[in-house]
Parts: sequence; C-alpha cells; structure tokens
Amino acid sequence: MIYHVTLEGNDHVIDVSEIEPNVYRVSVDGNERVVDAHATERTVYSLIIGGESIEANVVERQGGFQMTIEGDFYDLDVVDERRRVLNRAETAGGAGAADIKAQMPGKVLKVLVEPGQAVEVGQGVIVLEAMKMENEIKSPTTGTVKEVAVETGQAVESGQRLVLVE
Amino acid sequence: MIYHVTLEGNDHVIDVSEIEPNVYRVSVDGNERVVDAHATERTVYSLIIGGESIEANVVERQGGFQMTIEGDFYDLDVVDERRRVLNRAETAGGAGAADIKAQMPGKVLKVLVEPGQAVEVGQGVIVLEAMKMENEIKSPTTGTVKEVAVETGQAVESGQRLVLVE
Amino acid sequence: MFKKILVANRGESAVRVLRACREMEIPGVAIYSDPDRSNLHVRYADEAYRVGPAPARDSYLRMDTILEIAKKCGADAIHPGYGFLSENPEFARLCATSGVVFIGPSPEAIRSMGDKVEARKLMEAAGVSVVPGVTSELDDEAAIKEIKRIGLPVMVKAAAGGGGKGMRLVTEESQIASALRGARSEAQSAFGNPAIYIERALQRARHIEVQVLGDKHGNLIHVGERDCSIQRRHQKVIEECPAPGLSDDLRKRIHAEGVKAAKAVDYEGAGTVEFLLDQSGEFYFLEMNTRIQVEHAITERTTGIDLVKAQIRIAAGEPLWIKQEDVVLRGVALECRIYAEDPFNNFMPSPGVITVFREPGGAGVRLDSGVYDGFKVPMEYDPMVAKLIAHGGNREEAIERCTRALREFTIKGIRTSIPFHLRVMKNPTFIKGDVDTTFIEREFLSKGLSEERTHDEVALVTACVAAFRRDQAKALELASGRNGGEDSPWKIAGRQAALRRI
Amino acid sequence: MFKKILVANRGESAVRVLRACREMEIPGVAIYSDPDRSNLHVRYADEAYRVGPAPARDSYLRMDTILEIAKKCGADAIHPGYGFLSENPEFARLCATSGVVFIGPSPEAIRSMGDKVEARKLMEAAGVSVVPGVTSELDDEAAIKEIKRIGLPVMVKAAAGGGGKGMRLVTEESQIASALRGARSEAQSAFGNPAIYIERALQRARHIEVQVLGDKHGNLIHVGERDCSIQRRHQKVIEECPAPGLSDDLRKRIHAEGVKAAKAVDYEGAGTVEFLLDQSGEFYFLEMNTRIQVEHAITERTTGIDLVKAQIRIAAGEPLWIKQEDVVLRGVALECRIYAEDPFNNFMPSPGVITVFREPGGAGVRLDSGVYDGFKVPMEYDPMVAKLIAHGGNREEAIERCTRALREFTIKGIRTSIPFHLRVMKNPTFIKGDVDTTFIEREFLSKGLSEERTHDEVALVTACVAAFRRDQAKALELASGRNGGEDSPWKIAGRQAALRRI
Repeated sequence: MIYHVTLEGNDHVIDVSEIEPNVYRVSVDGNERVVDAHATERTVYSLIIGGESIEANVVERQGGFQMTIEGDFYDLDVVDERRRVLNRAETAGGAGAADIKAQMPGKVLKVLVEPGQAVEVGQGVIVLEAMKMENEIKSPTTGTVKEVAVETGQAVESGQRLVLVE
Repeated sequence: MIYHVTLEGNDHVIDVSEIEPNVYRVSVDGNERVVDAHATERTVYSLIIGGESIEANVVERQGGFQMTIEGDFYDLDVVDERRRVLNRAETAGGAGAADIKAQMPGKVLKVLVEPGQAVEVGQGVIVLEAMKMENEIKSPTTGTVKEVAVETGQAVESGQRLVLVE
Repeated sequence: MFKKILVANRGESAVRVLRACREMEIPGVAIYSDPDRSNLHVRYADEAYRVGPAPARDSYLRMDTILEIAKKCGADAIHPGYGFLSENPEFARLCATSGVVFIGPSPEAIRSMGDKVEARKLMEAAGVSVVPGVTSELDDEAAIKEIKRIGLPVMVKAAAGGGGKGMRLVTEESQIASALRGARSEAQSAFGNPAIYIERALQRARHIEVQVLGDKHGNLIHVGERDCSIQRRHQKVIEECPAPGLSDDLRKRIHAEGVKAAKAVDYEGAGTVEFLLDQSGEFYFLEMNTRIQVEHAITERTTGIDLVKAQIRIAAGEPLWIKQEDVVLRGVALECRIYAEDPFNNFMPSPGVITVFREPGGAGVRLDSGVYDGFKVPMEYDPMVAKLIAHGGNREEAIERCTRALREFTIKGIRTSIPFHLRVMKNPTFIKGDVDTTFIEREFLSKGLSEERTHDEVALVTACVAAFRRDQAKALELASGRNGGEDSPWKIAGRQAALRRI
Repeated sequence: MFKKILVANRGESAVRVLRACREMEIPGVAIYSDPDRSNLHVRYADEAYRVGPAPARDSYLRMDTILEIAKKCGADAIHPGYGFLSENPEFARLCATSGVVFIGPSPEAIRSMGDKVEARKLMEAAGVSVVPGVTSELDDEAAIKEIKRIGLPVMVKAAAGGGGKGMRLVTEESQIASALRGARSEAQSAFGNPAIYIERALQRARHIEVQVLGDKHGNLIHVGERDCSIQRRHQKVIEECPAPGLSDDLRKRIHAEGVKAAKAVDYEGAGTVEFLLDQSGEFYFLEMNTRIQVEHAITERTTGIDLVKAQIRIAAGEPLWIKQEDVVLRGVALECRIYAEDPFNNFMPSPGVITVFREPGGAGVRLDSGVYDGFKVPMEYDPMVAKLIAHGGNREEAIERCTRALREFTIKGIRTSIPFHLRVMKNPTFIKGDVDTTFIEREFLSKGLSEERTHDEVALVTACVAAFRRDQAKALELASGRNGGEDSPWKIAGRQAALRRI
C-alpha cells in the first residue's frame, strides 16, 4: 500500500506491506527496512527497526497522525493515492487563509486586533487565560484580519476559531 | 429499574433510578441511599455513598459482574425481572452437576481421576502447570466423575472444561 | 492525636497530606469542586464532600463551607496543604474560634510574614539582613525618590505579595512610572491591596531557603537548606537539596539566620525562610513561607524526616522528637515540577485527557502526583501534574537518576514540561552547579527553545504502519459483510462509550 | 567502562539492570523470547533482539544464541540479572573465552558455591560454621545411617540445589525412604543431578543474609545484612534490612562470617552469604548466592549504594570506592514481592491482562516492576510482577509506609498477592519482629486464609449501578435507531479492536 506523507513541509512516498503479523516491510523514498511494530498501551507503539528499540505514541487526526517520540512532537499528513487525487481537486479552489484557533479551552482576556487590520507573522491577536496563566495567541501568517470570531470575556473550547487572517 | 442480585448465595432485590448524571437512588432490600458513582480508569468506579469514598473495580461477566473492593473479590449474579423469568424456565431441567474448568491457561501435568470414579469435596482431580508452578485442581462437590475432558500433556485455555462431576 | 483530618486542598497537594494521614491511621477527608469529582485526592480519601463549583473563590477558598463540612463530618483538624488557604491568617483564626485545629503556624505568624513590609521590619528588628530597600508603604512620589536614593536596578514589589505576582524589575529610569503602575494594578487584582515597596535588585543572585520545624514548646530547629534558583517568571521549576557549592561556614550562617528569622515570630510547624545569596556571598532575607512547600520532598529525601507527619504531630501538641544534631543530610535530591504545558510553544498550558501515564520507578526515584491514566487535567487550576524527586549518593548521581527517570516518565494526551527538564539536566552550566535565578532566561529562553526532532524516519515509518493497520482493519470489516462506511465516527464513538460506561 | 551491555534476562530483573545502564550512559541491549516481545524490558532497552521461543531452555538459557547476539551487536559485557544464567559457571566461562565480560564473579567462585556439598567443605575449611550434617555424597544406605547419627529432624537437600527445589524435611523415621526418593527425583529433574546431602533441620530458625561487595583487587566488604525469614514453600515473600532485633555483637559476628565466607572463594562483585540463625543465637552457613538478588533493593535503600552500578564498575576493573566504615545504614526498608497469584485460592497463579495499573508513590516508596497498564502477564515465566520497597526512619514507619503503599497499589485484571502482604503488615507477630521461616505457615496457612468481604453493600450497589448504566446505554442505542440486539459481543469487540489497532 502506498502512502504520501508530509512532515515539516517535505513530501515522502512510502510503501508498506505486511510480512508477518506485526512485522512490515516499509520503503521510505525507496529505502527499504523491516519494522517490527507492536501496539502496547492504548496509543503507544513499540518499534524495533534494525535492532534499535524505540517507542512512538500515535494519535490519529483528520488526514494524518500526530505522534511523540522521545518527548518530541511530530505532525504528519498521510494520504493514500485515491484520497490524494480527491484532496487536490478540493483544495484547488481554496486560498492561503489562516484560521487561528484556540489550542486549549479558556477564556478570552483581550482581543488585540480588529477586522481589516494588517497583521504580521508572530503578532499577538488574542490573549487567552487558561490554568491561571495568560497566553498570547500569535498570528502564524502575514495578512489582513477578515474576522474576529470571539469577544472579551467569552469562554472558548479547544479548536474554536478565534480570528481569521487572509 | 429493579434487579435481582445474588451474592454469596443470598438474594437481594435492588431498585436503581438516576437522580442526576452519575448520581443514583439505590434501594437495597428496601433500604434507600444516594450513590455518586463516577467511572475513572477503564474498569474502576469511584463511589461516594453518604460521604464515604470508596473504589470498586467492575468487570462484566455473563449474567452478572465481578468486582474487587479494597483488594477483596466479589462475584454477583445480576438479572432484571424479564431475564429472571426466562432463566427459571431454562434451568428448571438442569441438574446439580459440577463442571470443573481451568481457572487459568496451562498444561495438564496429571489426570488424577477416571470416569465412573467417586470423588469427594476437595479431592484433587487434575494437576495443571502454569507459571512454573504445579497446581492441583480440586473437586468442588461430592459425586461421580462423568467425563474427563483432557489428557496428560494437553494445553488448556482458561475456562476450558477439565472434568465433569455429577 | 487527631480523630479525623480534613484536607482543604486538591490534587497532588491533597494526596500528599492524605498519604501522611493514612500512615498515621487518621481518617482523611477530601473536599472537591465540581470539576474535581474524579480527582485522585477524592478517591484517596476515606470521606469526600463537595465544596462548590469550579472557581476557587466559590470552592477551595470558601472558609465558611469548609468549616461547615469539617463540623458535619467530625474532623477535629484541618490541613491546608500549599496554596489556597494555607497562608490565610483569617482562616487560621476562624479554625481556632470554631474549635478545629489549623495544622500550621499561629494566625499572628502568618499575618506578620504575609505582609512583606511588616516582615521586613520584623526581620530588621531581629537582626536578620534584609535586601536594602524601603520598609514602608510609599506613594508614587516618595517611591521615585527612594528608587533614586537606592540606585538602579530595583525591584518594585507588592506589599501583600508572593508567588511572583505584583513584581517589576526596573533597570532604567524611564521604566519607573510604568513599573509602579503595573505592580500596583497587579497587586490590587491579585491581593486586593495596591501597596508596594522597593528593594534593590540583586544581580544574578541565588535563591536559597532554609526549612525550619518549630513546636508549641519553644523548640525550633532547621532541617537543612534548598537551592531554588531555577525559576521561570519567578516560579520555581527545579529545586535541589542541599544547595550545591556552599562553603560549610556559609551554610551554617544561612541556617542560623533562618532559625533566627523563624524564632522572631515564635514559629510553630514547618516553614521556610527564603534568602537571596548574591555573587559576593552576602545573603538577605527575602520572605518566609508559613506553610509546607511544594519542594519539601527533597528535604524529606535527604534528611529522612517526613515533614507533613511532623506538621501533624506538632499541631497535636507533641514536643519536637529530633534535636538539631540529629538532622544529618545524606546525598543530593532534585525535584522537577512537571507541568501540563508545552515548553516548545512558549510554555502554553496544555489541559486535556491523559491517555498514557507510565511512571518512573527504580532506585532513588519518588513520584508525587494527583493524576492517573485517563484523568482529565482541568483548565481551571494550577497546571502542575506531578513532582519527580530523584536522589543520588552525590550530585552527579542525582542528575543521572533524574535524567533516567525523566526519560522513563511517559505522559501522553497532553504536552508536559518533561522535555524541558531533560534539557536542564544536560546543561553544562547546571551540571557545574553554576545557577542563579536568571539561569532559565540566560540558558534557554534568550537562545530560543525548539524541539530536536531526530526521529523523522521513525515518525514516517510509524505513521504509515498505523495507516496501514487502520486500512487493513477497515478492509477486514468490509469483507466481513458489514458496511463500515455506514457507521459515522460518532456512532462508533457512542457505542464504545456505552460499552465503556458499564 | 563498557561500550555496550547485553542484559541476558527478562522482565523486572532486566529493567533493573537497564536502568543502571541508562544512568551510566551505557547503551543497553535486551533479548526477548516470542511471548516477551512487548515486555517492558524490550521497550526500555536501546536495542532488542529475539532470542527464541517461549521455553527458557530455547531462549533465555541459550548460551550460544545469547553470545552470538552480543557479538553481532557489539556488546562487550553481559549482565545476567537474577535467575536464568546468573549462576551458571559454564556461561561465565564461555563469556570469558568469547572475549565478553561476564558481570559477576569468576566461574570458579560460581562453581564452588553452586555445588552445595563442595561449598560446605570449603566453608568448614575456612572456619565458617555450617549446619551440622554430612558433607559428602551418600547412597541411600549411608544416608539412612547418617540421618540416624545426626538425629531427627533433618533436611534432605539436593547437592546441586537452590531455590527450595529438591528439599525434604524429615521429622519421623517412617518418612526417610520417601524423602530420599522424592528429593533425588526432584533434584534429577530440576538440576540433572540426583546427588543429595543431609543437614540437621533447625527449628524455627531465622534466615539472615549478608550482602558483600568484592573487587578484582582483593578488597571485600559487607554492605549490611537482611532478614528474609518470611517465606512460603522456601520462597522469600517479604524481606527486611536491617534484620530486626539483633544485638550489635551478633550483627557484627554475622557480618564477619559473611566476609570470611566470601573471601574463601576470592569473591568479585555483589554476592550474598546466607545463614540460618537458631533460637539460641547460633548461626550457620546455608549457602552463597553468587549474583545480585531480588531483594538487593532494600540494602540500596538503607545504605544509599547502587549495587547494580557497583557490579558494573567492579566488572570493568574499578577498585572499590567505598571502605567498610563508609557503609552506614539509615532507617529500615521492607520489600514485598508482588506475585500474580490468588492468595485466597491456595496462591494459584493468575496470569492475564493487567487492565488497571496504578502505582504507589510518595515518601519512602520505591517500585521496581516489569509490567504496565495493558500488559499481558504470561503464563510461561515466574509470576512476580513487581517489587514494592518501603523505607521509614524506623521499623514502625517502614511498616506504616508499606501498608499505605500496598493500599495504593492497584492492579486489576489479574489477582495478586497484595492482600496477603497487607495481612502480614497487620500481623502482631510480624510487627513485634518475631519472625522465623515458619512464620507464614504458623500464622496464616495453618489457620486458613480467606477474604474479608466487608463491603457487601457497596458491591451490591455498584453491580446494580453498573447494570443500570449498561441497560440505559443499550436503550439509548436502540432509541437512536440501531438494533443493538443484532450486534453480537464478538462483532462489537472486533470493531473495537480494529479501532484500537490504528
């Protein structure tokens, strides 16, 4: 089975086949290896790759997987061939808008921008309070504020849109 | 909802209704109390009953539940009214046979009885090996061996019938 | 001894106290706010009662409700843990008038040490060096004058303060006005009191604190010192016992000053006298914490004294059972405070459900936590999820053990500060013991902190194996005659939840 | 120091050694049999290699395969842990000839102490008291004669023995013949050698053992003693360090004899000399274990010395870095061996999947285990799942802590010996320290052991709440338009497994 994977902006083509239960032949961009992968605690894999023993904590998300390996965080888009073609068609009409979402549940303490305002990468747009701490949410892109979806004092859920920048 | 519960041979009639989420009115043989019951780790309940905080680990089995509370083990038959009537009809034709089953996976080291033999309560019938230990399985009843379902050297699964005594 | 102890706290702090109760065979009572119903401290206690809704002011800070619960359940003593009501003199007084023993010092000791301006005066009177500054409340005009007299840099601090709130560092004259305004407004909102005072800012000072134990019979000893210089935003992150690199003479003098300070308020119970030690070897009284502290466990590990049980015995009237010469430290202990926060995203809080919780174990490791596998870390309270304490025969071994334990400690579902602690353990300046309160800023924040993703290959392989297994399972389900496409993820989740709920 | 260490063991024992490797920053290599692929030691290691199928003789006892793996991966040392090859002189010799360091004593020391008859001779020659008996191999006729000479009761023991196998107690003349036959046959099947010897059986003796450390440069010290009298079927269940109630003089004499015994075989590394202490205060050499022992952790806790790291340093040629006078014990440590077995059902093994694993924590608690939440305890190996070590300032506090930690320790899915340990902690005879090797038999087994079900009401209530929630969830599903009755539990389980497998 062939997957197209994007990690940190780099695309890879990966071919996976099962040799025996829990053992896979995996070819990453043409380099082949045998991977012994066992699921242990709910979301944790124990992997042995060429003798090296390592653990990965894997959580599926829409269109890919997130994982931690030795404390570091990886976020990967994973699509198979069919889905890839579909995705291309869907995103062809889209634009480079940045939808700034709450990364945790909290309370909006301050709104720092208003619709129509120009913002730069890293500029603060919202101050959220959670767990007794104030956290400034920054714009990931340079552009213009199209929408401010929350107001001061409002409670927000994780994943809720705060600001739309285009 | 009314349940008929058997614990250690004693029957109880218990009425349960939900007052608010996770809070129940439970009447045991006519004695009523309010129970605050939250599920925590996979099979563990945290209960608060009249201020007392206690934990129970609950696993469902066919026709009832098994649980541990402060390290001690409880095994309960739980049926609702409808099921109770059905059960009565089913077991009416049954007899007092003792089906001696393997309580753990293991290997049969010795068969100590043969069909037709008389056995007493506590008499050894099978020697099973598991985890480097030999364990003698004893008859829970006095009667006659009707069937020996395994042979020496055979591997058995947990729950598999070893001997039938009537 | 007490018949029943109510623990007026939550999470790790409450579990710590409840453990001491169990060891002493005293029934322990928990209180909980609504989101804390399934918290470990509730499950650990012998009894548990609801205290109110999520906001602390409506639950863990409700003195009247807490005393009512204590009376109702027959508790004859209350342990406040750390935080919440632990340094509230009014609560200590209310306990006394309600006939319940407050496990802690007298209301007077809490009050004098809680008012930082009064504490400075008391210490000066007792002959304890305080950081040069102004020991009186000041209006803005007077403050500006005093700042110029003392000379920059200075710290502007809330008189009612503590915990790093209402503090401003002033290094340039132009910052004075905004620092005064900022400190006052933060002090008003945090403590309901805008009063401030001025201290000289010590450059690259170390935070050294002396643990003391006093009884109700006039005995008071120190139980060694700790170094808590590793701080971020004035919050302690890593603590060490004993403090590295002090000469015997300096150590003895700091201990003596700690005892002197505590005696000045006739201190009863466990308390901590905090000092700033500057580069020249001079040290100054900073404040006294009139409660057990988060970092008490490292002192327990090196001295073998259970400080929480000591608090309880002292509050019950027992005279101190150890003499100063019995206090002997062995080895070195480190504590890492593990927070639910993302060190690579500006230490952003990371509440959520813990999906995997595998604790470190083995030689020299102690873990104090208030969470468990499947626990939902709430967004309403402090983000500390656990304290890891590592001990070794010497400092090198303590660091090795701490590193090993941090690597073992697996918390999934939320992000934690574990990777940050690991970097501190590998930092050459830390390993040398060359720390001061600017350590984290200098060594990490100013240099930027980013993840070291050295396992891209493993990530790629794992993602595809996971995708493959998912797709195979789906295909299998389809083949078995079920139309997997019909089931929305919600329905499957609903069924799973239903199964789980039994 | 070594470049890479292969750990020729599994489970808790392997994890213990791998922890030491991590602290020393030496890469650690695990080996695993087929059922152990997901074992914690495999996940903990830097590298892991399959060694064979389930039976130990085809995997963990395969000397050739293990040495092959060591060579292939570049390991220059092998740590055998405890059990399996740890006391196999042939393996130690093979390592030496293969150019891999065996972390343990010389093959000669292992061999002389492994042959119990030879060990008795050696000890007698060195002037160490041995249990009165016959130090030579005997045919049945000679054995009967000797038994009559020594006088009943006697122990018939396997010459190649250890671990309680091939042992028979003879209290009446009529038992002699069957005891000889039984011991020989068990010895033959367990050790491949039917040779036996005879010792006088000491009545109500205590098992006291001395921990020693020797280097390759002629230095050898003791590291205190332990009491391991609490045994069932000759297997240790609870151990204590130091041994309670010994006079200083007796303690010193036992230490001296331990050192004398170890020196007689030029002992290198960590080892244990076991003695039986009778009611009159006389003590006799029993045997020497030429490896690290399960219960080493309690000595680590009271002395502060990491014995596994000490083994590694000694094997690498380092001279001992501690002198006898540096060995100072602090407080008291207890170890409970937690087995997967049902104490209320004749200690029947209880393999299976651990569904909840909540570890004890807090002050004075150390946990060493090789399992985790979701782990399937295999039926093929030793049923020990964890070792709980509790330390206190004195014996009373150690027992309080141990009790508290046992109550915290939650293992679900399998039955464990935790409830049994809790009863020992509450037993007045144990609390007095009045223990000997018959303690468990006298205090528990002979009186019968049954559960104390004091929570019938809670059980009834919980069962019905669980049933109610299940039925409500089912009704909800039906109401949402799905026919829940159509789904067999197998299909639901299958779907769940598929979801879990991603």
